[in-house]
Amino acid sequence: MMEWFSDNGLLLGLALLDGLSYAALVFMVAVGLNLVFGVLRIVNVAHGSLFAIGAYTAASIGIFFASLGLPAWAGYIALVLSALLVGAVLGPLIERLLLRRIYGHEDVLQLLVTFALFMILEDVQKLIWGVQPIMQDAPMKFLGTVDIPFGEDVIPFTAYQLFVLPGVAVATLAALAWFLRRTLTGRVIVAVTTDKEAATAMGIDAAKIMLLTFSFGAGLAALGGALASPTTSLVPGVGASTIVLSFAVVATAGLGQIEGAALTSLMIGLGRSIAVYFAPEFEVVVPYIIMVAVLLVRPQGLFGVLETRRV
Amino acid sequence: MKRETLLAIVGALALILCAWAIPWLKFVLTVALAKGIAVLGILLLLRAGQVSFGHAMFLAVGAYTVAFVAPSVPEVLLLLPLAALLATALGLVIGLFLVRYRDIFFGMLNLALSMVIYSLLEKMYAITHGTDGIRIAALTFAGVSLEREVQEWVMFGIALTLAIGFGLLVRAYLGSPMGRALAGIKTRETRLEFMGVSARLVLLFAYVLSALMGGVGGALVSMTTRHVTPQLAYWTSSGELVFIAILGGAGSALGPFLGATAFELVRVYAAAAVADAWQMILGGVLLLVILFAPGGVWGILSSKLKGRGA
Amino acid sequence: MTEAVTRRTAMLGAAATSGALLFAGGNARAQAKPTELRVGITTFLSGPASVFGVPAKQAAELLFEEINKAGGIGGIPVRAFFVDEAPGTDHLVGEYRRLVQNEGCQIILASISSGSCLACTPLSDEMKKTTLLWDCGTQRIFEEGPHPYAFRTQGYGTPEVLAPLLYLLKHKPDFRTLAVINQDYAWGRDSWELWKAGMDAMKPGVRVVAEMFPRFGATDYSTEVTRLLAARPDVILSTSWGGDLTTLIRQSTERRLFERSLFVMPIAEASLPTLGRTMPAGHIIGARGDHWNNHPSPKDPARLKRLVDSYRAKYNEYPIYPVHHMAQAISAMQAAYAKAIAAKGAGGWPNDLELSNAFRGLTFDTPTSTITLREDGQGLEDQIVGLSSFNDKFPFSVPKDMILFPAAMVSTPVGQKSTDWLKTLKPDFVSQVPAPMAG
Amino acid sequence: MLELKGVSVDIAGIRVLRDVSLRVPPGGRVALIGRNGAGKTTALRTLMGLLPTRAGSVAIDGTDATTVPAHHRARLGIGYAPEERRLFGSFSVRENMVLPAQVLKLAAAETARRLDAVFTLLPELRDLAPRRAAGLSGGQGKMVALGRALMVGTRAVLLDEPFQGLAPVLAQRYAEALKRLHEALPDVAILITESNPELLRPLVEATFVIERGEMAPG
Amino acid sequence: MSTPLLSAKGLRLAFGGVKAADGIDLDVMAGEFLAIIGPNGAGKTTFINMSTGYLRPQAGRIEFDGQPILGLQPRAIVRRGIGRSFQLPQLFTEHTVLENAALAVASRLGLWSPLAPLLRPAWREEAMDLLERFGLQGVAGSRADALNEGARKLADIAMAVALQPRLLLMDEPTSGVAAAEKMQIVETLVRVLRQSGVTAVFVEHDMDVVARFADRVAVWSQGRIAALGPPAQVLADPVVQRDVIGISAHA
Repeated sequence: MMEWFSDNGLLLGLALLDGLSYAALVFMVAVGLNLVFGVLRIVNVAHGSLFAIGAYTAASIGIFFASLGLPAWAGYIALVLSALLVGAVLGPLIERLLLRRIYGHEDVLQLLVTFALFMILEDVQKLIWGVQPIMQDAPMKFLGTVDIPFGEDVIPFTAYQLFVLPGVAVATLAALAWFLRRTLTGRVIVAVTTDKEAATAMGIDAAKIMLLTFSFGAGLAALGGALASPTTSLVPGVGASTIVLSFAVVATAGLGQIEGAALTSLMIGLGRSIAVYFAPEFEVVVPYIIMVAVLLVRPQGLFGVLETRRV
Repeated sequence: MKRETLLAIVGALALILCAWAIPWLKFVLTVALAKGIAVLGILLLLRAGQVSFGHAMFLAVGAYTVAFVAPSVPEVLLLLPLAALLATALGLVIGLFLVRYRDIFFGMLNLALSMVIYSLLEKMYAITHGTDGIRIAALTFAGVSLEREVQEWVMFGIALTLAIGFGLLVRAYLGSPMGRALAGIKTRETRLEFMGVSARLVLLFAYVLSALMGGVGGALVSMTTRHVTPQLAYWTSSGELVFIAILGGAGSALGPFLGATAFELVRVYAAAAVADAWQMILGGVLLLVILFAPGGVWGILSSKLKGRGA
Repeated sequence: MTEAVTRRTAMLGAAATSGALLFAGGNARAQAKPTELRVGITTFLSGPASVFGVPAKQAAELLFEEINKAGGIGGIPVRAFFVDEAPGTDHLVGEYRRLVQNEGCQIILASISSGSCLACTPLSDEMKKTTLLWDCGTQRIFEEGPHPYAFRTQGYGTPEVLAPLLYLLKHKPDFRTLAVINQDYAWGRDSWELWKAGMDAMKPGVRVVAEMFPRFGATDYSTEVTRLLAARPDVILSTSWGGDLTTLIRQSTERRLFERSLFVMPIAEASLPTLGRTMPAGHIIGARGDHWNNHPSPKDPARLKRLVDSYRAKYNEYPIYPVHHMAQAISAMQAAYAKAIAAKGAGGWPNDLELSNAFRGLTFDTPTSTITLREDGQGLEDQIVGLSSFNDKFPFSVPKDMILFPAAMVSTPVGQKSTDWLKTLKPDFVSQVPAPMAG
Repeated sequence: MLELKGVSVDIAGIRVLRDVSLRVPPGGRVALIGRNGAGKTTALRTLMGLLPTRAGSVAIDGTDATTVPAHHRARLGIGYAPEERRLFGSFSVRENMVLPAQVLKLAAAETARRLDAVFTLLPELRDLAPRRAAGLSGGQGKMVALGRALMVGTRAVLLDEPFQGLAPVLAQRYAEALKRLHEALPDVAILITESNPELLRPLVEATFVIERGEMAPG
Repeated sequence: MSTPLLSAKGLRLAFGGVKAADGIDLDVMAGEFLAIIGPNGAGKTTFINMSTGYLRPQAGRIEFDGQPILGLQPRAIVRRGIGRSFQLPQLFTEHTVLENAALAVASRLGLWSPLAPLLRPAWREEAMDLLERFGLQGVAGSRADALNEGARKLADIAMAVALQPRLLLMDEPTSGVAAAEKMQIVETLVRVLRQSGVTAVFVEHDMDVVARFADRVAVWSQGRIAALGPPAQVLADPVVQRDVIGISAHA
């Protein structure tokens, strides 16, 4: 055991760094999904599409900015702008036109409505952005790389991956926790989550809160996509693979649990990168194994509250 | 009940007629019937209020059983029961764990396990040929190797027979004490326990039965398409099965077959009409059905028949 | 564009077809000249592989338009029926049947993915329908059994991997360690198996320090890049393509992996326009053929220029190799029909058997060279490999120091399996590699 | 103060209220009696705007409020304590009570004043204030729900079956609190539902009886 | 008297700081009707939940007919002959009342037959017979969620009785029932139970019901049994009157 560590300890350290940035990206997508599920009780399959659209929009805006001759740091504005756009336009549109009609329906119908939306958005995306990979990595390049010592060697990591991704994730987590616990709007969201009708009776406009939450969740998905966009090239289908992963996070975390989503993302991120180093065959199944293992021990998810059945 | 029987007979005849008149539709309809059998399993679980968002894994197990065993035993009449047996065994193992969970956890765990199976099929390249999948050579039926045209008819016939058989089985099951208890899980699970009945066991039985039908459906699909790929187990395939269940309507054992036929036809014609936006059309159809005809095709047909009868 | 098919017309069409079949007795019937030549084309129109599929579809539309403007094939117009490969094989084999039995397609151009090809080719045997494998690369097709109605109008995995390997052995003969990072699917696995067989035969003792097969369609390679940075291999092989490859290259460039190791990327060509100036120079790149934009001595420079220019004019992007592969399949189709019609005499029209016979041994021109279809159906396409570099003419990387590998040299002989043949290669095989092309 | 005029309501396509009329005068104490399923809760939810009417009108303070959205009714000074106490379990008792005042954007001083008034009326809530609502017993929960309703209910409070499931001793205490409430705040109208008419007789001035969704002679 | 049918000794269970059971000792004799009264939160339902395996006490033991039943699953306890009804009736809301009853019959006679219909003649007959005894034959074809509260309570108890228990634990069988119907429901109930020879324990808030129908009364207070005895004696106890019944405003 000790021998294994002295042989592989340094590699393990690198794996941790990689895992952290991956976890950050996973968290950014999963947290929005989790929030939406908490308030609307809808598993939004189209969340992956919102992620993809956020990424594409960010890249398009970034490319547009670059064509205007704006400096490289403007790329960051593009990222935020994309999240705002998706959150403020697409989110309300979907909630108003579609989701609002099916609140309170059977779970399976709600799930399928978003599945249908997912199918539609996949094609819409293709019609708008085409099929050739789109890349806009100015924000990543702008910050350059950081050399991490590795024995006698050094390993360059991008500063974007090392600082921006985990930084934004941690900031999002902290801001969300603060928002939900300390602000009135946050507490109102929690109230609607707990009991929509009781909340309405005390003067809360539940419909508005649901619209707000969904748009916010959509914005978070888009922000996740926007953050991922500088490191990757965008092709059709990026949404489909993202969404299953975030499902796993949500179920493992405990429904509606923000901190749970953070911890689960961390477990998945680290688990995956360790797998890539030492057992690459298992890389893809790591998130699901973690999920099954967690639910075996805690059937309500990591941070989930066991709902007691009244008799 | 009468309406259902009538509709079933008319439907079966219509299928045979279509398959005879339009040769290539025979293939599509065989696949539809096969998927319908698998969707019957989804229907069972829906009756218990549970959505399996990973049921395609049983389809894949059935299909890959055929793919692996066919080179040594290319006999339809042996492969079908074998596929059913293995899917049932997997259903039992997974089910023992899964029936402890409800609602979203049940759905997501099914999804996770199907993704594990998908990943294994994709990763174990040496055995499964990864995403390329495995080609299944021509099979024999009762020891006789058949011409392509005859083989297609035989597969269609088997699928239709099994569809009717499983349809009747599921109908009887849903009306039986176990089936009614299954529906009780949706509304009042605690009562089951206090009647001295293990709700988990009731659900497990349904789950295993649904796995069996998934396996049979998968085996039929593979024998018809004669090529299997891990895509069969991907989450979107599972989503399709749930889609079909709702499209057909969960009100009757006929629903899955109505749904599967409608689904395959819409998909095929949408793909023919707009090859690069067929997904959008399918999504649109799904939305329309949920928003305006939540009873699915069965709901529309049965209310029409009722209106006519009255 | 295909027209919307209503259910009724489909039914009528099918009824008519099946009726005709009953009377005419299938394949051997005398074939009347149809009013149009219907061509079924399967390609990726959605999903990650649509980066290849859509340009190919665009190429087919462009070329069919040109052909019809020039009077069609054998005097009748051609019409394409496109089918999306993305929904999966079970759907595709149904679509293949629809194309043949319902749409009445007389020839099928099948498939990008190996899985699709492996599923469609046996169907071509059963349905006796001539099928051109226009883009898939798997060596298994013709090495595992005969397919009398199937022809591949381009090269395949073995030459496409062997040529870059030979280029590497010539360019950097002293490398000692190698890592591979391929997509986890058939092509990624098969190409590595081919490479490894060839490398072990011609340069034994190379140490493989990492074998990585990230998920197909992966969006993040930072972990893999870290591992490659730590392992410091002399050479990194990647046969990845599409979004996967551009992501890998970008993440690797940013973290200076390209400065530590020499990359060999046998199908980099399709990603180069997307990468633009960010593609590092001096690495080995291939194009699954010889159709580079800066081919120094194409056989028909005017035709190459016309294809590139009209494609650019219509779609506002440079053609990538799937465009050329589609063009090759269409060229082959034109040549075979011409040959078959000539054999029948005036007014005749070939039936399925006669059409497929016309393809066997066919030689047809491409803008850059000629391709001959061997007796097993495999086409012999030359391979050009070079080092990535930049010039003023293109806004993206193009090869320099190009070596043209004649198809016959790098293709497995008929009747042998590629991995077995590659194992028989000797280190001195490298000495047969031609000198770089001038220009 | 509150009035239903010929109101009909459907739930899931089934008519649950038929031509129901009911009047609560300002400061009045009114009981709505009926067995389970008769439509009591539906009547209250209709008054709160939580269900749409099919026919008839709802008036608050003499003006038509049929189409006033549910969340605006709290603003009109109407508090509501649903049958199941439906507290926000993750909040403390104090937070449960303060939230409606915050939602109405009341000034901090006004919120504090109301809270204090409620504590004076229901002294046991003062001790419960820091406890998490999820941990309360049934009787305590009902008290908190009443207190929460009173935080916004400056004109009227609607109490849905407050005595349901309460042991006699607790029911007694709850009834006393209601008496104190009426004495301290005589302007606040009270509408209580109950299945047992005997229980409320000493507390109310008027009684309406509802049977199968229709008003019956009380 | 003979040996007790149900015997609980030293049951203890606390949720957080709240002691729901703080040393409960209780013997239920065969054939008797035992009423449990006490304020909300005193632990009455907890006692039923512990006796039926839904909750597990932290200390103590429970014997049924001389056999320990602690640690058994609820369904195993049901099989041994302890039935229960619920404060909120637990019916299969999407099934008809007849199906509900038939399912209960089936669960006694053979649920695990996946092909024969639930409403086979013998079972249908027994279920109808059961409903008739409870006066529910008129609503046999209605969906369970369409019943009024009184009928629901009866149906709930009928399902427990269908299992032919020797001991029936009823949690507030009359709560939520309109006052006018209350006595009638209890009378029906008592008649059926007496006919079937079922021993009954029931939680009840209505002292009239307790006084009329209970053989013995157990008074619960803060997880303990404060008093136990014949109704006339217990209900007259001034301490019980003050703490449990209250100064009656509505008796």
